[in-house]
Amino acid sequence: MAAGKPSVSIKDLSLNFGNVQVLQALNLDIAEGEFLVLLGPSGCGKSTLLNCIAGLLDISDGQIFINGKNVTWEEPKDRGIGMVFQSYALYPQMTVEGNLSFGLKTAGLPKDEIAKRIARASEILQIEPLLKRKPSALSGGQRQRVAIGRALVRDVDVFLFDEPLSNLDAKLRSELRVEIKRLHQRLANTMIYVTHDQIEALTLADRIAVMKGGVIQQLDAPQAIYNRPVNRFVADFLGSPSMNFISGQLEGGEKPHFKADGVSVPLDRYAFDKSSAATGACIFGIRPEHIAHGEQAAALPFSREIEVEIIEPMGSDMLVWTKLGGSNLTFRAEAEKPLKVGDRVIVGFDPARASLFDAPTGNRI
Amino acid sequence: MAAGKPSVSIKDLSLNFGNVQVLQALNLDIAEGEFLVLLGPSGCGKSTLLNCIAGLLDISDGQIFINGKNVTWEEPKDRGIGMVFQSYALYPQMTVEGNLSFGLKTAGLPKDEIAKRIARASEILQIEPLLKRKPSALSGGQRQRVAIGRALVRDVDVFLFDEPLSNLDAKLRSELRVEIKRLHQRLANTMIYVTHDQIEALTLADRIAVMKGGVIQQLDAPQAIYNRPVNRFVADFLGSPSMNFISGQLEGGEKPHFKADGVSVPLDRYAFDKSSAATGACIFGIRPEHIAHGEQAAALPFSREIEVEIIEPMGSDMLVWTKLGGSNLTFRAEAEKPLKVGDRVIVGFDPARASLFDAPTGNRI
Amino acid sequence: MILTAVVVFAGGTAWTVLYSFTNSKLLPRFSFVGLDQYYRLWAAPRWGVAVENLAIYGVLSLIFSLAIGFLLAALLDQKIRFEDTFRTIFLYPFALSFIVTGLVWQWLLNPDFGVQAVVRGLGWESFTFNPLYDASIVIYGILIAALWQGTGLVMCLMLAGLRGIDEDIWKAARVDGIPMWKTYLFIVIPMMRPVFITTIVIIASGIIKVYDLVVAQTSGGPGIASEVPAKYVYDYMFFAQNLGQGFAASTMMLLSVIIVVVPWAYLEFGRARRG
Amino acid sequence: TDLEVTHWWTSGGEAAAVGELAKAFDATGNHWVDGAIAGSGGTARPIMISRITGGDPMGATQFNHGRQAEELVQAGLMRDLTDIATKEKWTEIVRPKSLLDSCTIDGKIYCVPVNIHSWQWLWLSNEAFEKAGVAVPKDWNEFVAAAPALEKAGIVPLAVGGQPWQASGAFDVLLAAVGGKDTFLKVYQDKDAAFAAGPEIGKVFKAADDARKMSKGTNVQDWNQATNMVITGKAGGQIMGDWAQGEFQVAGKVAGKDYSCLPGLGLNPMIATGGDAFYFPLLKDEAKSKAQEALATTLLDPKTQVAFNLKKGSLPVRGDVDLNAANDCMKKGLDILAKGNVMPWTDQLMSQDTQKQKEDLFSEFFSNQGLTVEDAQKRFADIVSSAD
Amino acid sequence: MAPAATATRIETGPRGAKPRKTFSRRNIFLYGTLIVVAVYYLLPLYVMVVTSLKGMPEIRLGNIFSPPVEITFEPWVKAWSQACTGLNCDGLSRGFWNSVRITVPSVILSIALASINGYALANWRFKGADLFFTILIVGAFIPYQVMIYPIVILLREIGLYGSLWGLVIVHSIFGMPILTLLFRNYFTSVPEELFKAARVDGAGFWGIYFRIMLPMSLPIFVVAIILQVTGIWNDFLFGVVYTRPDTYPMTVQLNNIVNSVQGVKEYNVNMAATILTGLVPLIVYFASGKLFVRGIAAGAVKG
Ligand SMILES: Nc1ncnc2c1ncn2[C@@H]1O[C@H](COP(=O)(O)OP(=O)(O)OP(=O)(O)O)[C@@H](O)[C@H]1O
Ligand SMILES: Nc1ncnc2c1ncn2[C@@H]1O[C@H](COP(=O)(O)OP(=O)(O)OP(=O)(O)O)[C@@H](O)[C@H]1O
Ligand SMILES: [Mg+2]
Ligand SMILES: [Mg+2]
Repeated sequence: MAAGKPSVSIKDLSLNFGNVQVLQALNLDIAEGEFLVLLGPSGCGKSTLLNCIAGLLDISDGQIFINGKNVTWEEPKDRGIGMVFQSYALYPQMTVEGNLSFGLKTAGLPKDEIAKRIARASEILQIEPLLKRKPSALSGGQRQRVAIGRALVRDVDVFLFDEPLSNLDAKLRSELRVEIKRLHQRLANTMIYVTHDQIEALTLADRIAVMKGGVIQQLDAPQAIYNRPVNRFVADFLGSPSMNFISGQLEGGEKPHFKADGVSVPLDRYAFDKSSAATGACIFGIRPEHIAHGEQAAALPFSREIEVEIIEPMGSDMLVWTKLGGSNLTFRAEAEKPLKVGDRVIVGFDPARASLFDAPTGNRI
Repeated sequence: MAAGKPSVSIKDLSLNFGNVQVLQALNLDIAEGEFLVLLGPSGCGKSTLLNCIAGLLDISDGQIFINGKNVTWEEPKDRGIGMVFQSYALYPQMTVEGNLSFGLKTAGLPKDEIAKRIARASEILQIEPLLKRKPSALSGGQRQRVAIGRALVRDVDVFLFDEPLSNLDAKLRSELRVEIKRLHQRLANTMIYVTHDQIEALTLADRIAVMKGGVIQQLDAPQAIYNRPVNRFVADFLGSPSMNFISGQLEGGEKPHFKADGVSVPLDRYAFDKSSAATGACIFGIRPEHIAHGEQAAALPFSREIEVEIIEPMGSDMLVWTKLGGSNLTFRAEAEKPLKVGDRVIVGFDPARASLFDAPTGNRI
Repeated sequence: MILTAVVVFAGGTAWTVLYSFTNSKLLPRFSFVGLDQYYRLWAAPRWGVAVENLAIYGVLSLIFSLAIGFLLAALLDQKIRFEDTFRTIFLYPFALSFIVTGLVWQWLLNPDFGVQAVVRGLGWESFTFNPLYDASIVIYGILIAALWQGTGLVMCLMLAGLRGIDEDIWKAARVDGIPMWKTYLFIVIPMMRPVFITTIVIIASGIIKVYDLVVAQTSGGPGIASEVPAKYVYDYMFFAQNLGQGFAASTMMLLSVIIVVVPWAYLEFGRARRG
Repeated sequence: TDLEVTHWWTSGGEAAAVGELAKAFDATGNHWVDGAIAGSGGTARPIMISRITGGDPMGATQFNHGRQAEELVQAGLMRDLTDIATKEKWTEIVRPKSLLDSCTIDGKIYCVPVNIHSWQWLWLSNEAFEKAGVAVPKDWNEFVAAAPALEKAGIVPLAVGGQPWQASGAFDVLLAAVGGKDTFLKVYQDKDAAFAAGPEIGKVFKAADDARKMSKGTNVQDWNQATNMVITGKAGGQIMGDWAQGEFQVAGKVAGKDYSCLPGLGLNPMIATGGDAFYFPLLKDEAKSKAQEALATTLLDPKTQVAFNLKKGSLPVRGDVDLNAANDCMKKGLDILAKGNVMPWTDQLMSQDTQKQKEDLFSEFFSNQGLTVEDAQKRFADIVSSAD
Repeated sequence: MAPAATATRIETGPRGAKPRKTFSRRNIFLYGTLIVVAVYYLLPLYVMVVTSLKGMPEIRLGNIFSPPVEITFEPWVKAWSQACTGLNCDGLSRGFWNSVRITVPSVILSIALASINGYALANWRFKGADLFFTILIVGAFIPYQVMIYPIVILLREIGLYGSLWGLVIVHSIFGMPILTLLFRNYFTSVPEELFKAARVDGAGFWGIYFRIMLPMSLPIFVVAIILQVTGIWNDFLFGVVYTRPDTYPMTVQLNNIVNSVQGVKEYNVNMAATILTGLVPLIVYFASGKLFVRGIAAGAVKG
């Protein structure tokens, strides 16, 4: 949970483009020094939200506070923010160096301070050899790094990153991830970070806000979101490969059970949200990585023999597709274990690790 | 290795921008119906290579054949290619629909055929509600989907994709990945695909070409590249978290050993490239996921007790940082196992799964 | 067609240069007199004045029309209301005949019944604003009218350029805390470089050819104080019926243009087109 | 037959005058196709020359008589009218004879003069002198003497518009009036540079110096704006050709009562025989050539001459016509003409090139008090020496 | 996070869209400047209109700023339908259709040619393009008058002298340098990726030009139209040199009205005629305003 006083605080923020309602009465408090990751499907309004915080879009309603100051009507430059744009927005006629230094020069910083900051940022981002080039002579990833650099050199309270690493290779990305984390720890400034990369989200975030259609669905620590998603959407959206869902019936009473097409899962170890479990149509969700197979599986509270249908290799391990209770079920297996299509194996899981959702509303039970 | 006759064949391709040599005498044969993934660090020339194949850049030297025809001097439109640009390159004045239909109209397709294809592509890409919008009213991911759609609707022999999914959320990405794979199976056309996402590379590719500085380092099936990287660069580049490297000495003879700072790894199970192992400075590489810990580890040919230094949670599991032979060593552990910083655990691995590189050249031994 | 154009321009230029070495009068005639026409040209006090005027007028008009035109375009680009109206107001002088433009400004600047008279009529007796009848500043009087007529077009060109700039660049600059004027100066203007080049060529070619306005406003007066080279060319070709002299003068003009344009063009177009 | 006639007579009175020509020509069974182009010779001439050299000549075209069309004639593009001229005895009817001389090149006649415009008039505002409390001057010297009084009354003594030809014309008038006809011819006809540098001309320059001092404060460009100053009494007088008369008439002023005119500045009553003439390009079309002849005849027809010149405000080229309708000033002109006090004007004597250089000099002289009389005269002599 | 606290916290200060105050300092400065400048631009027009509504006697009285005591539309009527070109006294109306017939094809032809040239020069580099272009630019600086005679000869040789098409060609040639430059430089600023994408999409030279480049360069087309309509509509020199009396444009009449050296100058008619002549370009200016689209390439590419 957020610690300290809020650094960025958003109240009832709404925004329309014409009659397209993009953000709807959105509330969000971000603590000082917090690292908040915005996650959500494409087009859900993440960039729009960042733009609103930055003051680049005229909001329709609501208020925005930064460091306790109402900045709703402030100019972007007076908000103490730095931003990396999804579209980079580099100044095309300036060299990389010019792009990095321009804001600083304008702010009237001394020359050697500017040089120092640029040196540091370009070292972190590995763009030293490119400093004299213009953006048009850079590759996509190089442009993206310059865009990050432009934000990094600024000494601000709040950083807004819009998918800053999307065009970088995995290696560089993990390096920069570590750098950003380190930077965050050192500077202790607030960061709001949009990403589609779950690893990024989970490793970087203090809290994650999952958005859908302009509304925040869940705002919580990464593990909490991962383990206890508040609704089916969040459960489905996070995790890759994504959670397995099985539709069925919840049978309440003393010994609650989940029933579907020949399967019955005992739920006594499951932590219901409400004190007692209701009865009715529901969806049972279990993450692929929580499904064991082989000997380990047999020992678990629920286990079943199934047939392997598809195998997807994934480098270090493989994804196995099978069926359970009439729905698809996938789980991970180590690449070396000799599983083949058509094999029959025992799979099992601990229902305590599962999530149950009400079928009509999709909310967690 | 490539099966069937080559669909795209590149001979001694070189390209300079002024005095920046971007591609250097590059050779590549892509079989008909093959799915080739280009991997490589940012700025290594992937986009440039695609542009050359498409005929959008004037090459400095070399030849390009598509379907056996020398197209080195052909116009892009005569090469039978479709392309998704890293920078989208949507036509700003046309609606999404116009963007999708432009190529088809140009080709003179009948109206209903065009409508059919657009309907299909927009369904796959989930952009039906956006068909009447202009690109400026789309989010980053939506634009990217339109860019993909523009290539998909075209019925061509060779598809060129330049990081087509980089701005999409994980869920959509995995869906589209499946769609692209399916499309590929159905159309059986050749695909050349640039990505930074390893999962994408490993799940989609028939073969992967790993590039660095305009030169192809290794061209092989995904598992081969993953398990037997030809040099340290490839080993390091692939896999996330990346391979652990330990510098030391190779001691040859009857019973070859790897020695570093108090560690000695027996290499009798290691498959040397050359019949006999040379002696000298070398680097020992082992992937994090090949390192076991706890009870399993003790049984492996090499094991050692170490101290946990850092823990990085990664959703389903966690990354554990420790030290071995004076170098960093990371490995994966399940998130639930109660490992804490400062814990001492036994880790171990099978040297058969390791890779050994010559220290000066970086080549596999 | 474009080839025709090039041939016409190249051919016409060559023809002009060739005949500048003759003493053609009313009709072009091949009777070579060597550099006589040039000696006479540079001996004529009027030509000297004309060249000097062109230099002053050219530099000032270039600077001011760019500055004013850009400023107006920037103002109009602020998502203001009545943009169309303002734009048309700034542009309309461009549609009017030079002759009448000259006449109206001649009136407005006339000390006896123009602006000066009005201001004096308001009680400010010592007010003097008499550019057209003071030889030392007459060229500025012409400049005022020229700017009035020409800046609208510059504004339009600039506006067209501004409209091509991606909004994200503006956003980035706003976040960077770069003041508006600096964004224009250091980001937008460099991005509009091609537009500026176009504009400069258009303005410059207009400057070189400036003729009608001077005729209409001052007839080159007082005396010869506001003469310009194009008028010299015109007067000698058609009033004085001395084609050779006119050609010599226009060759000098072309020569100076070529001296400026050709090296620049090679710098500009000779190097890689993009980047 | 349709015959296209180009000219630059476009203002109200001029057009009406052209209308008379057209009417008379149409009466011969032909048709006058009007091709008017305004803006003085400088605008119209290149157009006409282009047409003629471009192989698309008109049927007839106006030029000032003098040397403007010389080269076209030499290039063989113009029609030789000698036959018609002899047949119709132009040499006898055209008066003064010098007019026809300027149409003659190598003994052949190439043009038909239609009118006489004279430059040498000083127009005076009676009202202005009344206001200044001095009598209306009778000649240039009195005028110069009255100048201080006018100035005191806030009146510009002499209005000289900003266009170069006005200054140059004023000087030529002074030269003819102060120096006399012979001096004028010695300079402009004989092109005697030494004489031009001499004391005789120095006197003229002295007078011109007076003139430029008197003209200070003429803050107008157009000649008619300057005339308007005289009409409204803002200026004492103006040296201008007979066309200025039209302005006074339109303003409803009466000669002798509201304004006075002094031909030859009252010193040397002379009329210069400048004016307009028609030239006929050589045409291939037989019928059109016939029509050209008809036009040539019509132009010199007495009735046409009267009708035309009354409207135009100029003097007819025939002495045998009757101009009762003429006003006071015009009659003065006719008188002088009748006495034979005529002289050729600069158009006839010098090339346009030389005249242009002269214009440059005098427009500078009149506006730039810093240009001394001596320097100006020296430059004048230079021009004369190289004149052709 | 504490939702309850959020709800109860007293929310003060700015909320919602920043109100656009009508009299903010920015607006006062902005509109103030615009209005002041507009007055400067309108002053001469005021003088022209006022003058055109006065009778000649009133004009002779001399105050150019005073509104007309007696408004008369006589000058307008005269300028439009009575003023004489020599003998033809039907005013500007006479040349109006000629002007239209000259302007429309000339504008279309010159802009079409120049935009295609500019496009070819910007996107399809060919050998000698630079030299070619340089000559063209130098051509922009040649005074028109100097070219009159060579062109007369040229037109005579191709047999178009005196015809409307001859004039159209002349206008196109003289419009070429500036317009080509205009288009070329604009097209270079269009993101290159778009051009690439269209080539991959199978569009050829013309396809790309018409479907991609053209719609993306509306503002510059407006500028080109403004330039050409004004230039050609107001052209006098070529119109009169390269046509015959029956095809004279209306500027010849305008010239005849305002440019008479001798005889009476009717300033009111001059002013009316000038305004009348300028009306067509003015209408074009106003009508083309909608084409000044903002952010024309927005969303095209990232980066
Ligand atoms: N116009 C140019 N002039 C000079 N160098 C250029 C130009 N365009 C690209 N480069 C350089 O060429 C190299 C290859 O660029 P390319 O776009 O092919 O990289 P890439 O592999 O696609 O990288 P990324 O993954 O970041 O998109 C880069 O180092 C880039 O800086
Ligand atoms: N100018 C506009 N007019 C209308 N709708 C718009 C406009 N700009 C954006 N939208 C819509 O607003 C929604 C939110 O856009 P936004 O850019 O915030 O998405 P996002 O969450 O950043 O998505 P992505 O991850 O794909 O970048 C999208 O559905 C988009 O189509
Ligand atoms: Mg976005
Ligand atoms: Mg790339």
